[in-house]
Amino acid sequence: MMTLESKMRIRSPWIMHFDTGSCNGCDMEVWALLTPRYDIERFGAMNRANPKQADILLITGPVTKRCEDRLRNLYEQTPEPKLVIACGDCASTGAPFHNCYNVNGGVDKVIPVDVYVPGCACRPEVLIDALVLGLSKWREKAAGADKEAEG
Amino acid sequence: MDLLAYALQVLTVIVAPLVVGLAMGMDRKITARMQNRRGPPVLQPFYDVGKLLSKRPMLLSELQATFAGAALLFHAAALALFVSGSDLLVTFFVSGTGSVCLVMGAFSARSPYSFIGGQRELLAILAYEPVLFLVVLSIGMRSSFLVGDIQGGLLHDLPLVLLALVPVLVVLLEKSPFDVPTAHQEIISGPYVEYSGPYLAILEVARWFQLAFVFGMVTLFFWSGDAVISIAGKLALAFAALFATIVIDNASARLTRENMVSFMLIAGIGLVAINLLVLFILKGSI
Amino acid sequence: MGRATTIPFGPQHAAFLEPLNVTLTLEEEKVVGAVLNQGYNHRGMEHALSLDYRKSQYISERVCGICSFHHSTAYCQGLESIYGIDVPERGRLIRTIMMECQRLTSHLLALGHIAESVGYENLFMQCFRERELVMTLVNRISGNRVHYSMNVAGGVKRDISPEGLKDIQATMSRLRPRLRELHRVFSRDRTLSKRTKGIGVLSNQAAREWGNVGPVSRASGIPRDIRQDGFAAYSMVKFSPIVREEGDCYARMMVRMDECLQSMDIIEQCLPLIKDGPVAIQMKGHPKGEAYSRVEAPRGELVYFIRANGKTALERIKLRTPALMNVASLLAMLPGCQLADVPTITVSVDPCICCTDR
Amino acid sequence: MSAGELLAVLLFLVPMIGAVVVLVGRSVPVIKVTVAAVTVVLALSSVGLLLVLASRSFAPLAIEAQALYPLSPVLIVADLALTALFIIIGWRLRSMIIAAAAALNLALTVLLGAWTGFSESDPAMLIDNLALIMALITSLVGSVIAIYSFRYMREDPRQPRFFAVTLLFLGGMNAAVFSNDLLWLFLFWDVTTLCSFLLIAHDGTMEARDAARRALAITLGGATAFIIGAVLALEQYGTLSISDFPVAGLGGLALLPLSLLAIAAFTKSAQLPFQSWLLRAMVAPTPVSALLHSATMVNLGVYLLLRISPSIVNAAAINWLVALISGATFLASNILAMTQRNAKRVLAWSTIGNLGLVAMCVGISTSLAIAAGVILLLYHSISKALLFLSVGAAKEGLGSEDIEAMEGMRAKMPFVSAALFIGIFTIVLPPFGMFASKWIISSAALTFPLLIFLLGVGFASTLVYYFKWVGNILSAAPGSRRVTLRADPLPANYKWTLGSLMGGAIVLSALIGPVIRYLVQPFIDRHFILPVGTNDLNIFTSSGEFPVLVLLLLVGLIFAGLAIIVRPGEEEMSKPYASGEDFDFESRGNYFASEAAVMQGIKVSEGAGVLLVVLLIALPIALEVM
Amino acid sequence: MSMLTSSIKNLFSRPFTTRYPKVPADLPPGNRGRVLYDMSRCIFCRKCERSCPTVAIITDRDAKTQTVIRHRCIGCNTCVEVCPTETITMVQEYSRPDTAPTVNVFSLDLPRHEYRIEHLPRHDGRKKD
Ligand code: SF4
Ligand code: SF4
Ligand code: SF4
Ligand code: SF4
Ligand code: SF4
Ligand code: SF4
Ligand code: SF4
Repeated sequence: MMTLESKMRIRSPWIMHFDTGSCNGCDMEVWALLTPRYDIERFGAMNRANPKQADILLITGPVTKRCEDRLRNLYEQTPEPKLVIACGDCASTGAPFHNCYNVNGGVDKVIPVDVYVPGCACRPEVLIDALVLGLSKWREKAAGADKEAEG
Repeated sequence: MDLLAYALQVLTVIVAPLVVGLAMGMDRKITARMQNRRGPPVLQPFYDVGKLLSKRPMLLSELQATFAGAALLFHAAALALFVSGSDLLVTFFVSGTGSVCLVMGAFSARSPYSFIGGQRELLAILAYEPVLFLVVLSIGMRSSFLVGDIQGGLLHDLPLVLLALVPVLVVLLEKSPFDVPTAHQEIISGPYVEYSGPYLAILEVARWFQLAFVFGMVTLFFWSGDAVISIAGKLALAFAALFATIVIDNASARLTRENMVSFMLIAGIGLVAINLLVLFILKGSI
Repeated sequence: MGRATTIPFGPQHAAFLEPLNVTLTLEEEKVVGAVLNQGYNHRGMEHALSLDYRKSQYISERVCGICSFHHSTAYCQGLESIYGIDVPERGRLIRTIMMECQRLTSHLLALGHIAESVGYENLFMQCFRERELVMTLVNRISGNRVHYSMNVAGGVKRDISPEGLKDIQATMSRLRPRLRELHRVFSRDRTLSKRTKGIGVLSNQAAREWGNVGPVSRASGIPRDIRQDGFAAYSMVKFSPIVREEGDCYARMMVRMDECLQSMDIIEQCLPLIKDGPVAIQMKGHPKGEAYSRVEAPRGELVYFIRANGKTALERIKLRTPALMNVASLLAMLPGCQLADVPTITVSVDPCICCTDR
Repeated sequence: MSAGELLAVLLFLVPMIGAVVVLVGRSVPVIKVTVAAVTVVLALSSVGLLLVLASRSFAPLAIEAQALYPLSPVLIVADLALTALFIIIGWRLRSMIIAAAAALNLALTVLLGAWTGFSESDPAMLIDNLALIMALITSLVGSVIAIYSFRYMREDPRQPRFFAVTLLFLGGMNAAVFSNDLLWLFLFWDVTTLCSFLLIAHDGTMEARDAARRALAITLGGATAFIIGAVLALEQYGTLSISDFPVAGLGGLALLPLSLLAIAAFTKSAQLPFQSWLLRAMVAPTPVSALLHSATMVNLGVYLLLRISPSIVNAAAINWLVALISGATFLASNILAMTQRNAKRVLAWSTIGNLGLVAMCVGISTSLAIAAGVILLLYHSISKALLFLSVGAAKEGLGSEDIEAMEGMRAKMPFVSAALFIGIFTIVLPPFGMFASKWIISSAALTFPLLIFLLGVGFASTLVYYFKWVGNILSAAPGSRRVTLRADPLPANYKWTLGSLMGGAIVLSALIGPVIRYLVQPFIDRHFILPVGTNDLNIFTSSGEFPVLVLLLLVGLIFAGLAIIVRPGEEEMSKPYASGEDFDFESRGNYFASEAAVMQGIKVSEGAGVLLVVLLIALPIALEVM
Repeated sequence: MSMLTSSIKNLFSRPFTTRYPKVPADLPPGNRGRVLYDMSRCIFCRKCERSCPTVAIITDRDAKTQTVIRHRCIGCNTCVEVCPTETITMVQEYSRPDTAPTVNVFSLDLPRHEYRIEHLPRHDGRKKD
């Protein structure tokens, strides 16, 4: 049995998108998510563009050196509980830009990442999968917390 | 006081904002469908508020929380006054105090977008409060300030006054063309920027109370001796007003703050003035 | 105590897709000063591109996801001219078709973005709805929605099947009435005009001085379109640059809108020209020499300079990207406008930070 | 001499005597003792007067000229001497206008004296509830301001002059509101004019002297209108006693005295187009501003309007003009207040606007409106004094009166910030006293629908300019915690004076029911039937009801409750959102208009004012001719 | 105004939105989803590994495995093209997100087209070749 709280949480994931030096490909796909064809508002998601009101950070790009501090700032400004989704290959491992000298090579070099999304660019469908995966992670966590509370 | 009537009033104060929450859900759904997408479930606003309440609080200053709470309580008090049939003018001013609390909450966090949002919210108040004030006074003029005493004839006598409420609703519902204070692409969400989690939920609920009051004012325009017809008509009128704002939202870009103030004042005051003038000419008195 | 206050606009901001920081000095809500802060997106692409010329066409696509194909085309054209070969006609036509498809997606994105920047959510949604048609089309043809990976030096490595050609034709016919409808909204909508007409005016003179390129320069009355030089298959089709004189956000918006219709024309002109034949020729040996290659990307003239010295690693590769030129001219447009117009003006030059910063 | 009469005489004589003592004593201790003694006398006497009047169930207390025997012969002499003094001042200021106006005044006073045979009409003084309210305001608020000045003026080398003039001002004011005879009133009217002139010029700078000259020119012009009005009143009504003015059947030229007295009132109350002097007077030290705006001077104008309201109300030909002039003033000043960056100037425009509202009430001409006007006047004085004194205290701490300088003041000067809050809250938000009167005015304006449009926009602008100011005060650095009021390093003097005004504003708001019933109603009832009811908990009109106490409790509970409940932990504090950057943001106010546009706006509204004022004079003449 | 009519029209027409994930994604044939090895054909010539622009392939001649780092593969199709034995194919179906970067290990021990999924150690060291 899940608490009401966590049920609500799963039904209302507000997102914030931040580009840390991607090629734009994944960013466009993030935007495509918001638009009629994929419309993640179906899942109650809303683009708040504001870390303070976000539950899920959609991070694209391999995290350039200059974006590092900004990313950390935004992460710290997001209240718990939160999810970080690294969108695309470069956010996951920095791969397409592995030869570039100015990148950190992946979001997880800077902040903890919950879901890694493969693809260059990551299709909107994959992003939806990621969202579902992230939310189920929350659900498990909530269920675990409930069990603990019972036990 | 009659205990039953009292209980009914208390119930209304609790249910009205919930109805508004539901209306907000419908609003989002209808908006989505107008944009050819599926949109969120109708209960989404409740999920949102529930979610926000479960988040860890985060603040820039203690006063933010105080003012958020004050906004909620003032708006709730306004609704309670309204439902209990007391003076509409007083109710309007109490509700205005709630709006001012939002502004102060925005100011008390020193953050660029919050501050600009506060300034803009003040301008929005400058734009819609006079119109609301005039609407209230027109109602008082035609009938009475005491909500409990207001009866039929308003829709018939004051159609343009009712129309003047639509742009007010557009501002309050944060819809284009007048979502200037919260302008997402300019200042993220204006006065709400620094609010998060439970405090944002409080403000959201405060907004429901406020809207419940304003929609309540819309419903005043319909009245019938038959309770069933009366309630159905009132709901239909409120929904029509909501639908009008949704259509406007989907067919316009956001205007600037100057546009907002001048349009609201000219159109709002103009509509009320014309209405009163025509009434004066037709009936010989106001 | 001065009257002005300073606020940051970006790098993370609702109006921007990418990290760009404009530090605005405001007097109330009037912008009195703007400082552009760039480099958030600098990855060091020129270095990465020069490491292995055989892999660089894929890397060059990743300079930017919006006009990835233009980048790889520019890169491949450069190599081709070092090798001194001509791409077969079918290959050139396919490149042209893909470039125009990409121009469609790019311009629809830009238009939607402009609509979004003035809070016209519905119009934004409609733009993206039509854009999805093109996105699924290119997905069917190339196998990916964003990075087509079709270009190789010498031509294209992925042919378009006859069904594919029909598919393109069908999509264009489906798209045309919808884009005409969008065109009507963009040109006539009153609130939208109110927010774009006379806003962010860039005079012809200023556009020349700032070296603007692409739709931004054409909206300021500079009739320059690199496609007229006839690279790829552009010499085989008829079109003339779309030019407007006003130089404001409205003009920039409408130039893009008109170019969408024009792109469809070009694609439809290309389709019947496609004859059976090879799509690419094989290159022999490592490149040696230097080349200067230009294409008209959706945002304007994109320049690749390549110097190769017969090794796998290129000696030098240099990009001059269109957004770099256009973003800079924001400094001419922003001062004097209202805070509310900052997103509109910024978006109207269609800033692409990924290639500006590389 | 009855107790009431004695107290009344004390109320204006003691300050005047105090003034002389201060001038003679000159040393700071003497000044302090004298001023303190005078304030004690003022406070006790005014409250005593209240009790005396209450004991006679608020029947007006008339003081015959005989009773004032040793004084009354001085009257004409003093009148003449004062006008002569103005001629000299005009001469020395090289201002022909002042000299000419003063000379005209002198001539007319002589004429008037000759006409009446240098004898006063009876009663010379009449203390009804209106006068009582005014005396309470002057004595109590004025005393607080005087005490506040001990500290504020502590480094001023011209303290004796300052305190002497202040005391004289208070005395003159009290005497003016008691006067029933127009000649008496004229004398004390001129006394206040003189005092304001001296106080505005106090700093001695060029700017101050310019401002003082402007103030003198305008208010003396008003005095000329006054004295012409008096002459005409004698000619038309056959009396100089205000209480004997006819209240019905006025038409044609018989309206002219009222027009002229109204214009005199407009100059004193700085209504359009005469507002400029009050704004320039901002160069004076803050206590002077407070004095001018709340305890004395400007109140006198609207007091006169209220005093002659029984006649104006029935003069249908001109009352709508009065309403329009003051309504326009209300709207214009509130809009202009939005464009100001100097806190004192904001307050000045706000004063002009609020007095406009009071005058408008007279113009609306219903008893409801007039009651609202009286209430507004009373509550405005307290709140405005509080605001001015707070700005003064803030200036000492911050070195500037600019709204922008107050950025984040709540963390630095919590006490002053709280005082400003309460001042502003009590002015604009329900359920405080000013608000209650605005509520009544809104109902009253229903009979004059044109005004509701002015009111709507005016009220909303009030919110804008006050709360953007509050916004600056609130905008403290991120993570700043609540500070206790005690933490404010404010001198005790300020704490006490500000504190007493804060307390007064709140307590009086809670007591609005009794205030209306015992203070306002008797005045209204003498001339009208008051349709405002009170039952301590609520006030109500024929069409509405205002649950004062319920709301007051509500507001108190909301803020007190939240202050206690909301105690977020340290870990909840975060950095402000600045698009991901670390950014130190400084807030700046919005003023919506350039200097040029403001000047333009002032010019336009002054133009409208001139037009209406000309109409106010022309109309009675036109009516007579037709 | 046309936005008004189109809004109303949209309101009463079917939404454009897909039903994904309730219905499977609409992937066109030839979609470059991810690579699949038929290890029975591989001759371990390492051409694929060397030509991969993002170094997503690790060929282990000794263990006779091919490892594809899923979160590095950009689907460029190069490996498919260079393989002399047509070991590699590009499948329509794309790789799914995971809570950690993962690799697909193709080995001779496994049946045709089968692979093991293993977690990549966090902060994969392969930043530069
Ligand atoms: S993963 Fe690929 S498409 Fe996505 S941002 Fe990175 S390079 Fe661009
Ligand atoms: S020119 Fe630009 S991309 Fe190239 S190495 Fe220098 S900074 Fe990097
Ligand atoms: S201008 Fe640059 S970033 Fe923008 S789409 Fe073209 S290549 Fe990409
Ligand atoms: S040679 Fe060119 S690219 Fe290299 S450092 Fe110098 S300016 Fe930059
Ligand atoms: S930055 Fe590039 S375009 Fe600009 S002056 Fe230098 S070389 Fe020329
Ligand atoms: S290129 Fe083909 S044969 Fe060679 S190692 Fe790779 S998969 Fe095996
Ligand atoms: S498809 Fe391209 S990126 Fe993926 S493994 Fe093959 S060569 Fe590497």
